[in-house]
Amino acid sequence: MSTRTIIDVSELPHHEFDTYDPVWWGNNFLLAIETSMFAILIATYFYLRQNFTLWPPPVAQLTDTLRPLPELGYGTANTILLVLSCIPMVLTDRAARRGDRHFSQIGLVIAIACGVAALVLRSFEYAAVYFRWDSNAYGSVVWFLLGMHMLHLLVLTTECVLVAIWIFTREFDMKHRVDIVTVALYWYWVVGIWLLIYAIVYFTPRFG
Amino acid sequence: MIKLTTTSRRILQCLLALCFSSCSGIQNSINPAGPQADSLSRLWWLMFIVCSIVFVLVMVALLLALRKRTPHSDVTPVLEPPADQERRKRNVVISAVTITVIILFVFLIASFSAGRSMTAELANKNGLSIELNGHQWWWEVKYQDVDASNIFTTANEIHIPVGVPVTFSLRAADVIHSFWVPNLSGKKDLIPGKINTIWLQADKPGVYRGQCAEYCGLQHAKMALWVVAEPQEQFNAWRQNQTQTSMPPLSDSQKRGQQVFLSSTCVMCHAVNGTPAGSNIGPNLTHVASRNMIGAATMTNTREHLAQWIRDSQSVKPGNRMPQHNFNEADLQSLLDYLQNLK
Amino acid sequence: MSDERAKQPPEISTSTISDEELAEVMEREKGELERTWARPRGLHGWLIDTDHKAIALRYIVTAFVFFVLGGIEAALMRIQLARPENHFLSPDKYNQIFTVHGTTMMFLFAVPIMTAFGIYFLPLMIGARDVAFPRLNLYGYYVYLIGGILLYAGFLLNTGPDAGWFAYVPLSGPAYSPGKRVDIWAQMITFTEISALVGAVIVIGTTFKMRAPGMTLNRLPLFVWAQLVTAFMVIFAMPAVMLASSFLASDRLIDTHFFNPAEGGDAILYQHLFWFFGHPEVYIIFIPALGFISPIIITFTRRKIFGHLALVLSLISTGFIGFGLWVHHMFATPIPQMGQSFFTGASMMIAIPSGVQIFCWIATLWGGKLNFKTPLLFVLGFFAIFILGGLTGVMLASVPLDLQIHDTFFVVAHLHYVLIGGSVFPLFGAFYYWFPKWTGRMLSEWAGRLNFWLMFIGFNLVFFPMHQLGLHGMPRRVYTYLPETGWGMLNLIASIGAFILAAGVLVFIVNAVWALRVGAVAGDDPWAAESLEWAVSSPPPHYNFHNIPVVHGRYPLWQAPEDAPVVRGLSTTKRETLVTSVLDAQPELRFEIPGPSIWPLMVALATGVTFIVGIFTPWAFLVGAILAGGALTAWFFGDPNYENRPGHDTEEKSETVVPPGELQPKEV
Amino acid sequence: MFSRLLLCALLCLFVGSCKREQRQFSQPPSAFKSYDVTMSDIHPGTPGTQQPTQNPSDQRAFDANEGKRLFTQYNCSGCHFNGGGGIGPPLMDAIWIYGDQPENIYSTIVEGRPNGMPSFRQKIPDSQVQQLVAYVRSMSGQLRKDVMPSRNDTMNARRSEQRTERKTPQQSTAPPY
Repeated sequence: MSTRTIIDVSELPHHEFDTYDPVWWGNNFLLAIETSMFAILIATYFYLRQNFTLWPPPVAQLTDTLRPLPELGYGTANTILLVLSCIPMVLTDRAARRGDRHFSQIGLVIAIACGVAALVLRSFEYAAVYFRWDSNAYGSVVWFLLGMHMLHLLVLTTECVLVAIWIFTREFDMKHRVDIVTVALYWYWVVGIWLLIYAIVYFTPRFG
Repeated sequence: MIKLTTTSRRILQCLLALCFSSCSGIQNSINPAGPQADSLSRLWWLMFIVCSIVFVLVMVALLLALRKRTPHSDVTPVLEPPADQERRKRNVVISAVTITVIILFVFLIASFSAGRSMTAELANKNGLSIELNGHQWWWEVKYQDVDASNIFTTANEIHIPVGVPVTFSLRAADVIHSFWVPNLSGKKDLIPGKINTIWLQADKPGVYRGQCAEYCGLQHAKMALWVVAEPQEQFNAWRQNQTQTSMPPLSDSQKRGQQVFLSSTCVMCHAVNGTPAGSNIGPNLTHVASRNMIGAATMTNTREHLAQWIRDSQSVKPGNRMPQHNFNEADLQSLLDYLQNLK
Repeated sequence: MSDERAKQPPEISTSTISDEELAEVMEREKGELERTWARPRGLHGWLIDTDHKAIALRYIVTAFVFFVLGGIEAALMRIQLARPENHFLSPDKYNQIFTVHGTTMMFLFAVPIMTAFGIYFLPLMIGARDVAFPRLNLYGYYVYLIGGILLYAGFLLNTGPDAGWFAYVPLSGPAYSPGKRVDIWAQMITFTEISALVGAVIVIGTTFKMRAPGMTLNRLPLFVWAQLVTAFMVIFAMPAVMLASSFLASDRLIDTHFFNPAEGGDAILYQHLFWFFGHPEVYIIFIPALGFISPIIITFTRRKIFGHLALVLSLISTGFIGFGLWVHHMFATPIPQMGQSFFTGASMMIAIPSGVQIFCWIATLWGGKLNFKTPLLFVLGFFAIFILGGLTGVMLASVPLDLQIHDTFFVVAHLHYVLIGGSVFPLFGAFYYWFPKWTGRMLSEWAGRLNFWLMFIGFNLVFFPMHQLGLHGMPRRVYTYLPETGWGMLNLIASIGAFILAAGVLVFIVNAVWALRVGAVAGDDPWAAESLEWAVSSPPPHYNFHNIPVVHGRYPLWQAPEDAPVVRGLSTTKRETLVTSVLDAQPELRFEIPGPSIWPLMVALATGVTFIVGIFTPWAFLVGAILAGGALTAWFFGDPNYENRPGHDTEEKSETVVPPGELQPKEV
Repeated sequence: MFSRLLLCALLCLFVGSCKREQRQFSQPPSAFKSYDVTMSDIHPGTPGTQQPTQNPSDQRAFDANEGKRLFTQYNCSGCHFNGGGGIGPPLMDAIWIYGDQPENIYSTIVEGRPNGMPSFRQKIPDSQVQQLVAYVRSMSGQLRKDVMPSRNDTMNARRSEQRTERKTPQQSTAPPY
């Protein structure tokens, strides 16, 4: 009688961090989509810039300055906040990996706080841009850049809240530890993209 | 085998149709009447012939591949086909790809040289320069000249002298249009907020039809124009006439016609130089009677058509910007008298 | 992948088992497995079903319905153009019809149906039990459906978009397209984009992580390669059009100035954004079709494909070059000479990979044991038509020649030769090839031949004359033409051909309906084909594979040894599938796949409300965000398998209810 | 349930779009009256034919948009500017001297008004006057939101009609200046 080998996989884990988990891949490709979206949006920013002799366009009634440059205050504050917020996130990431429930709870709460603060600061940033979205093409594209990033901040914070609720109320299982690691990755991405946008929106008009 | 006949049918049909088409047509890209169109049609024929040969060869190869039939009983999959056979195939494929690359290179060179010939030598000659402005759905033609008295505006009919390069600067008043006179050259877009340029030159006298080639809304289909290429002296005479102000009305009927024109809707959109009518929303009618067509080359410029156009242009060209007018018969007739006098 | 190497490969024990025992155990497990994977009862169950096969078939049917609708619109246009100065359609209606025709065929038919084939066959071809993210998959389908319904609801209510399928500004902009017509177009784009992107992520995730042991990248079927390349193209191309349509919508609805030259905007910007997507789009439609051709040729020549590696490489390079030639749609705009030359070069270069594939396929056909079944017939039709379309494509790549034939009927002919020849013919071949797998019944062979010849002859009658029409100076998108242009005869021929083509499609529909009722029973593998989907029953069981197979070569069924090892130990009470490593497909996880859920539908509805009501008031975005947020929360907190716990009633009732304890394969 | 929602969506769409998207290019010749062209711009108090209160163009996005085009084309903007007023009274505010109803505006355009508003009888055909009436009312947000025009492709003078909130009309007998 013919026999065949059995590869018994019943011992395999259900979840594992990073490249093991399809969720990790899914998340990364969603980020890839958003990255190419921002790349094209930034390309648009520079494309439209070609149509202006001065960028941002000068405003007649402004007396003190020729060009209404976006004010640095809130944007810079937001940048600093976001960069700092990576620290609790890294710690949460580590904690989730080694299975430290308590620590990752604290980390997530801090992260959520940072997220909310960043959202508040962002809502002031629009005012820091002299133009409205319907004033001219410059206003439109800058508002769009800030808006798209704000959307990601919002989604990110909501995601953190959901994960937090879970690990506070339900079990701290492998599945959701993987989720935390994934959220952390998303967080780093949002911050990274923001550094780029910050440099472009606030500084390219100043230098060059 | 049926495939072979269909293929050959297509080739045959294609050749016939093209040979036929290449010897007629006032709006035909392979019936060139100028240097650009000429180099283009030569490029076209080169590509067409080479591509046809390639197509036939590939089809033959395909058919030869199909000729060998095997009994359906023999279905054992071949995972290790004879090595020498595979090697022969590989060489064939590689050489086929090489040939493809070579052909593409030839095309690339040919296309560059054609492109060069279209712009280069005309760019530095100085000839006539015309500003073409696209409106929904008609063409405003401004003849530029160093001598201000020679600057004049007309619509939908461009006269050019034979053998003289003409520079068009293309603008759009509303949406994107595209200026295309196949017998003379390729097309260029008229884009709001941008200025595009194209050179034309007609070598044979004749009438060539052009048409908007970028979808521009309701009446994209009926936004055409005529290019009339004529000998220099004829052109000069025409230009001489166009620079004049409009013919004064002679008969009473014409006088009344002018009154009707000036005191009804017409005056709101149309200009007739030498009269109070100076609006440039619609075509300039100073010399409307001298044109061959009306309604952006939609109808021949006869009295009946003119009447129909004035009364109810919407039935001819639904959606165009000319409203309907219900003048009573007398007014209409005198208006027609007046307009037909605007030579 | 680096830290994957770093980690210890997980523990995998191996043992042996006799075929009889194996069969016995499987018999015992069957009922349990059936119940775990079965679709919940009733309409509710149908709405929440996440089985990739069910979803894919819905995609295919929906897309085919849109194909027929688009075809009807095409027929109406051909009637209008049959003779000069025809008054069958008003210009207003005609413009709506050709816009909706283009939009339907591109966004509602071609892209979704190609994705659908991937969703159906990827798991079956790579030996997985479902796709990576089944609920996301369901969501993608519903969003697509909403988009399609939106477009046609608008069309029927005289609100059909009328600015052409690429809606150039300023014509489509706020000043020249009053009303809501173009807004509906823009939002429809958003919907189809979302579903396409979701589909791409699913395809990549599934292909990377869910391949059966032994199916290394090197052994990946060409069908899967094609889907993979397409998915990557979608990821990088679609965001461009998503931005283009959102810019357009915001210009129209909230007065932004992206495309308003007077305020620093730019009409050309839109064209760049659109074609940066629009050209890859052509390949997004065409490359999956190439993936259909290879398996069909392999099966009906009974031999391994010639130049597997060359084919894979040319697929990939097509994917790359496809992004380098969008400007050849804009040669008539003021573009610097340098740029034009570059894009000419790129546009011609793309002919090389296509050539390589054609040659490899012909080399495979050469001396193969040919079996002229309908699928192969359609593939041969593909050769004839697509090659012609490809050659005219080379002509269009040349800047000067393009200036003559751009935006004329020559282009219409070219794009239909490439898309119908390149996609629809292989697609119909694929219908005939895989219909038995979907339904368990064969389509009629002679009806298939009739179908093919009607379509082939009809197609050439419609579109071949259009080449001449273009050269004779007939621009595209004209609702009528004057008699003196002399375009009447060729247009009449085209219109006649249109109805022959339509007859061909009709034959297919009749054939399909007939086969569903009384078609010959197919069995598991009617074509004696090589890829894994033919190893399972037709139609496949909900769980696809009882034991995940182990792959031994590029042609799994042709190369399977007698005593091929089998993978055991996946739970029969939970929806589990095997997750393997990206490169060499080593088993890594027992991944628990989420089961049916109502929330994807709810989130899709929330998305729908957001964007459709958003046409009328910006508040919709706030409301929609809240709705979607709520639904997503429920999605997140819902038990991934709440429908599949043992005892939960499903349509399957199995007699052999054995306590789960005995079912653990360890005890075997 | 899904299908029911769908039905509702369809109904909403239908209610909105039944009139909105209509593009009527030509009335049957019977619809517009034949008239003798009078040869002077002075029309001794012959009252213009009153239009029905319901102006069909008020329902049609296309007509409102055409009105917007004609507003600049016929140089209404010459006096009223972009509705802000200047030589002529502003049109984007809530104050109406001669009434805010379509027929008032119609006769304002056709008959003209004291202090500089010329009469456009015979100069502008009825259909176009109706379109102008629709547009003039849209400037102060009197039309349905989904009918009013969106921003134009020129310099950004003010927010588009569809984004101006509806003003409640107040009669004013005060002469403009």
